Amino acid sequence: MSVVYSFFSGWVDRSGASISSRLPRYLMMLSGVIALVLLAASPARADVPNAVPPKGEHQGKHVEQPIEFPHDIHANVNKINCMYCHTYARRSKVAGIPPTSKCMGCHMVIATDKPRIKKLTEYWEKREPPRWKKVHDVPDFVHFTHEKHLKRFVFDNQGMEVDKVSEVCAFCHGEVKKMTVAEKVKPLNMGFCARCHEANKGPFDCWKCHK
Amino acid sequence: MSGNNVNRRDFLKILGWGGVGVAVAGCDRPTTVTLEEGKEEVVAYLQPEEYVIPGVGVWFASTCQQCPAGCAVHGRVREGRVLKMEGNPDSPINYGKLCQMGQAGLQGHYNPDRLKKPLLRKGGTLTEVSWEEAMTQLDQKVGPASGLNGERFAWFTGTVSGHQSVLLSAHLAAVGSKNHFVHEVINDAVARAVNQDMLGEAAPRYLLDQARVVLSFGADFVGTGASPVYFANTYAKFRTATPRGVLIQVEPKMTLTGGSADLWVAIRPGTEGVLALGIAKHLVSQGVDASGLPESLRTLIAGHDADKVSKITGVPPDRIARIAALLKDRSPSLVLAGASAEGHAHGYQSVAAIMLLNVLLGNVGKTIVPSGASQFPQMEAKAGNTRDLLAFADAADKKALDVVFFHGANPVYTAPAALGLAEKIKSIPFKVAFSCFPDETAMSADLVLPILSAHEDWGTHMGVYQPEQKSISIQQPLMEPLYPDTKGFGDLVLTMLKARKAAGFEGFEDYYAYLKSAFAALPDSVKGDAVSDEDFWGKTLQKGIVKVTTVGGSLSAKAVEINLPEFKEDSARPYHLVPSARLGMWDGRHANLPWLQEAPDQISKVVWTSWVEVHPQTAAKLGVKEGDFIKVASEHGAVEAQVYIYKGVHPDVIAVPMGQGHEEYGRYAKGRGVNPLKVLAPVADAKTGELALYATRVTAAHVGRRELLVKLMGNETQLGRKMVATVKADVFNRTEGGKDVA
Amino acid sequence: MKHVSEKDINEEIKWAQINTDILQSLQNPRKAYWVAVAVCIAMLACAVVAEVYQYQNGLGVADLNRPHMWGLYIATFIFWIGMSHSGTLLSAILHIVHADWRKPIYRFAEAMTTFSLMTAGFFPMIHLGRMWNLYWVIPYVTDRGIWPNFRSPLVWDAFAITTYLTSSAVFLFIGMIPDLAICRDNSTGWRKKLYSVLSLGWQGTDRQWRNFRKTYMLMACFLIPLAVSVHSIVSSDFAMSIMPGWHVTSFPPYFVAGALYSGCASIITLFIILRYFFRWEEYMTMAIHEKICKLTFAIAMVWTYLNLVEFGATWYGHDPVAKEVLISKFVGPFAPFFWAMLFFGSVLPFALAFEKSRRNLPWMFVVSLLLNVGMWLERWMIVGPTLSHAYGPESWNFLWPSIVQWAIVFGSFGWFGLLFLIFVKVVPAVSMYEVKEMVFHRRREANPELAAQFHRRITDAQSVTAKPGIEGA
Amino acid sequence: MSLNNILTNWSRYRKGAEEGGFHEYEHQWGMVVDLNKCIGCNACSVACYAENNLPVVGETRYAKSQFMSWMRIERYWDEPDIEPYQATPSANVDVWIETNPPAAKTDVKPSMPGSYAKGLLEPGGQGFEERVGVYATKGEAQDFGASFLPMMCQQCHAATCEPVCPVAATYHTPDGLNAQVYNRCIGSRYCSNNCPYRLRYFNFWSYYEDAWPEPLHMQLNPDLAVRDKGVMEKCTFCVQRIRVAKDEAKMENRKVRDGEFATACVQTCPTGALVFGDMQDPESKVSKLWRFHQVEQGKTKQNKQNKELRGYRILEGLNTDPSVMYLERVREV
Repeated sequence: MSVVYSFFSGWVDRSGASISSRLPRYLMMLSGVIALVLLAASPARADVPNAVPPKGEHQGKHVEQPIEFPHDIHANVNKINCMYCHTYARRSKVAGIPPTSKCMGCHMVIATDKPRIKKLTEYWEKREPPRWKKVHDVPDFVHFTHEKHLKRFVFDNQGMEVDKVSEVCAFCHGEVKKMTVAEKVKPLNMGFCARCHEANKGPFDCWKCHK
Repeated sequence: MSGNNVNRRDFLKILGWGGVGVAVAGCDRPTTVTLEEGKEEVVAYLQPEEYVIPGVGVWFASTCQQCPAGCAVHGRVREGRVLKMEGNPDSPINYGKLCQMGQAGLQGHYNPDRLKKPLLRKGGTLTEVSWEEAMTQLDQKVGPASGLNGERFAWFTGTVSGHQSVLLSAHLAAVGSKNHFVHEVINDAVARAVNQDMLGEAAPRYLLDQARVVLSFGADFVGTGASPVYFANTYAKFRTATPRGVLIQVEPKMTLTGGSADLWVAIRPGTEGVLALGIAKHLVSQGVDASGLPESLRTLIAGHDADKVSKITGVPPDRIARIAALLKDRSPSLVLAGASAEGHAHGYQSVAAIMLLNVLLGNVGKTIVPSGASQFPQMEAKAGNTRDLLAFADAADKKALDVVFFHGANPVYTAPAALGLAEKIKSIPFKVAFSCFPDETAMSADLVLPILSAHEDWGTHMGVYQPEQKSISIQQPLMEPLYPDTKGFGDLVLTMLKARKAAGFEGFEDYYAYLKSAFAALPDSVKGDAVSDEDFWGKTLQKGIVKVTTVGGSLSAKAVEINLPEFKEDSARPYHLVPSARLGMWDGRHANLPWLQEAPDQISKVVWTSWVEVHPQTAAKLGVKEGDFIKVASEHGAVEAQVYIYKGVHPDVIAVPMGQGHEEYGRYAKGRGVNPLKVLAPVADAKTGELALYATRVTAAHVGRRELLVKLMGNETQLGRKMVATVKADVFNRTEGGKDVA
Repeated sequence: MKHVSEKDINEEIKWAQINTDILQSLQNPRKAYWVAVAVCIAMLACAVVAEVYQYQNGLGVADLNRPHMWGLYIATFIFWIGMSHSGTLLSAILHIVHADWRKPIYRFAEAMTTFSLMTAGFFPMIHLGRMWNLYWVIPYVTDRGIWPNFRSPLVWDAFAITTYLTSSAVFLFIGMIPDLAICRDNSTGWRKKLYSVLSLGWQGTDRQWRNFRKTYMLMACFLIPLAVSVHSIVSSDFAMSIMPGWHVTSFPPYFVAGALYSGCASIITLFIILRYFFRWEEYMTMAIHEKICKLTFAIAMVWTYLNLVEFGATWYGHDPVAKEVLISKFVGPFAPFFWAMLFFGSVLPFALAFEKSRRNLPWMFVVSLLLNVGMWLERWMIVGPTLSHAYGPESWNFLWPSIVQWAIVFGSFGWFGLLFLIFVKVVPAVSMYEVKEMVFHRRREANPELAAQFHRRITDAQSVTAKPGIEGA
Repeated sequence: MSLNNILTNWSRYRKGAEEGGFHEYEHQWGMVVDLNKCIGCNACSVACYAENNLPVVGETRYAKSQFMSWMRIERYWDEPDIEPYQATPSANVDVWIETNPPAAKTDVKPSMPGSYAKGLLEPGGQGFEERVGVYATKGEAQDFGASFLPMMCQQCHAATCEPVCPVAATYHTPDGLNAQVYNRCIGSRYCSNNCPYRLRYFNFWSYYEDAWPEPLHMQLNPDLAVRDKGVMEKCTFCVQRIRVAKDEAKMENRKVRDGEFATACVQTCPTGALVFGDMQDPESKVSKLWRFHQVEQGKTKQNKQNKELRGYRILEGLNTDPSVMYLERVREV
């Protein structure tokens, strides 16, 4: 099997690729030089086995959320697994926002004096969940399922330990553990998906993703 | 699924609009959905159940309220919205299937024209008021303090069953009234009467799948019968049995069932009884034993020789012979009577003559078996009829009513104009409508109370037609109420009962609590393996139905006297009007559902409007082509609609479908098509007092206008394309008989 | 009769005379011209309004429906593509067969080719449901890695038409260079600038002439197969489908014949117009008119023959559905248009067969227009009936095209007219140098020793002066 | 990539056609429609509206035949193509005298010009006479009831719609379905022209703008998109349900079980006339039925051992190779 490095797809297995799939990449080698500059700026390859992280950047903007949720404290400092809160990711196509009860599960006792937690407690006592703003979104004619992607990159992935799941999330969501509220730092457009599917031998049937 | 109501309700809350907005594929223009960060809201649950997963639909059991059949359904709920209806596989009535009306129940629930606030008539016009005002009004007029005379109070409803029915009777008792008018246009009341007299049971079970030949006199059992989905399934069994069952349909206008008949016979309306006797004569002459019958009947039968019958009915002699032969050879057989046989002044006699064939052929006990009663008679369906409509009109005429409560019926629409019901109702001092929609009756009421839709409310139901395994099916909310200012019907009745201090209803804070306790009170025989009441309740909500045991039930065939009148032509009004009912529009209650408006009529394939079915011969006589507007006039009024020409009607018949011609009832129904019921002559069946729907004579005339008749089929024939290929039944029996292929 | 011996062109004519006669067509326009321009713009405006309306509301406003997914847009598209074949026929085909009577009339014919292609090009876009995505039919590199479907005749169309448009435009331009030089030398002001740029510094040197002729011949040879293939490909939009009445083997030649037919008919139209307005009786002589009419008649007969072939093949063929479609053409909802097409296409051409009517120019003008109407109807009769009476009886239907469709079709003629009007005022509509060649040849035939003189002058290297090639230019 | 996909699937189809097997497909969704059971009640059609976000177009647009019912039930008035039991009048004698006895329709005959003769160009443009049809008034069609025909996309394996799409918006999936990718479609409408069944529907308008007034739009199924104007659409065999079922199966590392799910029309059909399943699974109901009726895919003409079996595919002679098998209507005559 011939593994080649491409500016646009990272390390890829050429043996499978056909003319039509190779042609654009060849032609885009021309603009590869410019791409090099971008790549230099892009974060280092995440250490997920049997996976080529997708390339592509997006200048996200900061979103005002009802509560400025600090992902960094939870995921980075306290090393809480992403799937602990976003528990639906492995069971559904949507990762889901954790129910308020889950937050309160800890914050009944932890850091109850902090202003953000006070705000949260208010919501809880009002019995109404906070109305979060959506940050990551794909068009509604696109069918993306977290479930399957986690299966491929985490649960069915040889030598991948579940604690490192944040690395996989980072493929599309960026280094959330370094942010407070999430920001969109990947383009999440078709090219982004297609290149990753190509590099990781994902399905290429249009109807897999389009509905 | 647990019975914890609070959390379940919580789940039924509508989540953030993520994914709800109209997402347009390949949207090149801004739509309601944006990809930009922070533009859409997404809301998590507060404290969800384990089974609740966003993006994954959950199915809840409930009951379809689109027609009296009471099919059990599953509703798919996602992000707090009910998205799709499917049949409940556990139900012995519809075993996981559903008809188009059941599918379209959703559009009743989400209908843009639903009533959102109570309406009170102030100075002649209905104006929105608060619930407080509405309830005080109700209390003043009907409350304990109102000094209302119970005799002068009445409920006017459609078919009711289950605990709803229990509550209603309780309320009537509390008020001290006996006036409960139960009205359905599409009913089998006459047949019930005949069965009661001939077989000793009003609604026996018909074993369609046991019969090898079915002779149906206008019984549209797969269309507008007592339980369309149930009979559709038994029909499939009947067709795939060995030898394959034969269906003969005798009617003046081809119904949906007639469309699938092996032999469809057009008959002159009102002569069904004569044909039945003619067939009987033929059978007897073929050696069928008629000794069981009383002398009078035997002479009556003997008097109907083929030629005479043929002359009266318009059915050629050899066809009568053919029918008789099939009935005799393919035993067991089943003979059914339907609307077109019932709907005449002598309907009872015709149906009796038809049922006589069953007696003669010994079908009673074979294909017609006792149904018996369920162990909860008080919960069984009170089948509607048209006798009550006439009775109500009469009472209103006599000024015998002060207060009327309407629910689930729309008499102002369904009553013939000749009854003058609209005006008579106006004369009633206080009229209250419990309704979801601004239908004609609601709009003519003094107080309109907006109730929850069938998908938001609690309830229990029993279908009018109960198969061998009788069952109560539960109706539970599939969604939190769309509009805060709507209340459950059960809750309202319960409130009134509590106001009346009715015994046994004090403790319950709402209908839900009442139902729950009622289920707890059920005997253990129906509770099955449930360990506790809570557990039973949970299981019930999960399964959606409770199977109950049958008690009693026996049939004893005894003949009744039959005296059919002479068939009379009416030279002034040469044509018979057939107000045909159709699966979909039903009696017009579904005219506000766009899906059903756009679903073509099964036979004529016309959409969105009314049409007049005319035989080509008649059309030639009248000089009309398809699309011509034709005026159909009885002595009580006239309707104008477009002509649809086909041979599925008797040349003497002008058929106009029910369902359209609403004056109110929302944007999809209002001012669309015509309502044939309006022009009916107020003739009643002599014996049962049922309104004779098919007894109206009309004239027809071309009015000169012509428009395109909006319908599906471009060319109505296959042009030899072998789109629908056909084989003979004996080939079918030979190749597939007795084989269960899949 | 005298006109039997009449000449294609009067070889006595002075070359300077030729220049003045032709170049006067570039003089400032008269009122009639501006009126014509206004009319064309008005027509175009209708189309633009209709199109904007359709763009905003969707194709529903065109009263297209389920069986009739295609309508007048496609029909008119084919019509204009067909129109474009005339120029190629005259300039290329007749060029390589050395039919020099074409010389005075091929220039505007070629312009017609280019302009009708420019008109035709609009219709696929107008016809698309989401025209803003038209570029998806072009294979271009994208990181999404999706490509057009190369099996689809519509993609072939895209290639064929763009190729044909470019090459015919180039051909037109190359053929104009010497004349542009003449214009350059005879004009002032902005025209001078314009022509200097366009004429690419043409000096008429021997070398230039030699290269010029080579290029011209090459382009001609390249263009002929292209022209034939283009309409064959357009015909494959139908012939490649499975629909009765479309799935016909004889479609490619049928389409090409129809194309040449409509092309020639419109040449007659424009011939008469130009001859009348620019007083070019000297150049667009009756003799040439005769020839082009005869040619048209011949093509008309070929087209008629191919029609009969199609009917016969269908009638005696074993496809009952195709037969039904044929019957529906004869007696169905489209019957009036179908018979009109047959009359205009097969009967009316006999007016060209008789000298008397041939020589009646006003009458010919009308006839040629009617021939084109017939050809347009032919295209509609290809698209329409098949759709309304195909396999599924359920979908049988007849829907009259809405005003929007008619407006856009109508406007396309305005657009074409506008382009042509501009053309005749910017470029000499008659090729001066070729007319001179023609005259030269005729003179030689008439008067050998005079010819000999000329021959000497041209081939004698010494005497090549600053203004060689064409005297008096 | 889509081009890849088209090419590979095309070659697969070819191979399949020659070797009589589609072994390279993941699945082979197919359907059986038993016209012996079908009563033409329209439940399937409405279920389709509910499941697939089909817009209600309203009367005027319906009149122009711009409606969008992916699942439609066609109804024909023909005497069946078999010898009737007796040539007898039904309505009354004089009707009979003026019309001929029903003739057996054995081979395909071209329709008579008469059907077009009258009224075809009247205001409104619709051929009124033709709609009634000369055929309908010939013979005693109604004696045999109507002929109902549920028509959903036949998911052909030699689909005529696929090769003609300029942008490959419709192509053959590894499931053996004709995919229609809405947001790739540019609306050239060639596919619909080339579909002999006329089962592709075009968004002539932005139906969604007025098809779902508040709060009707809350019923919209989030599992598939709502189509904008200028996009072609058609029955997908409820691909969103297929997708869910396959995802579940994949998560449990198994194949999709037969009867685990069904399309909306099949699930609701009151008589069970419709059967849906994977034809690659030899134990599935569908493949059993196809086997029993000796109908094979990849064939233009079926050569059955038992000619009497009911299975047939509509317009099979066109070699579209549909995945939907119809079982002939049965009549006692």
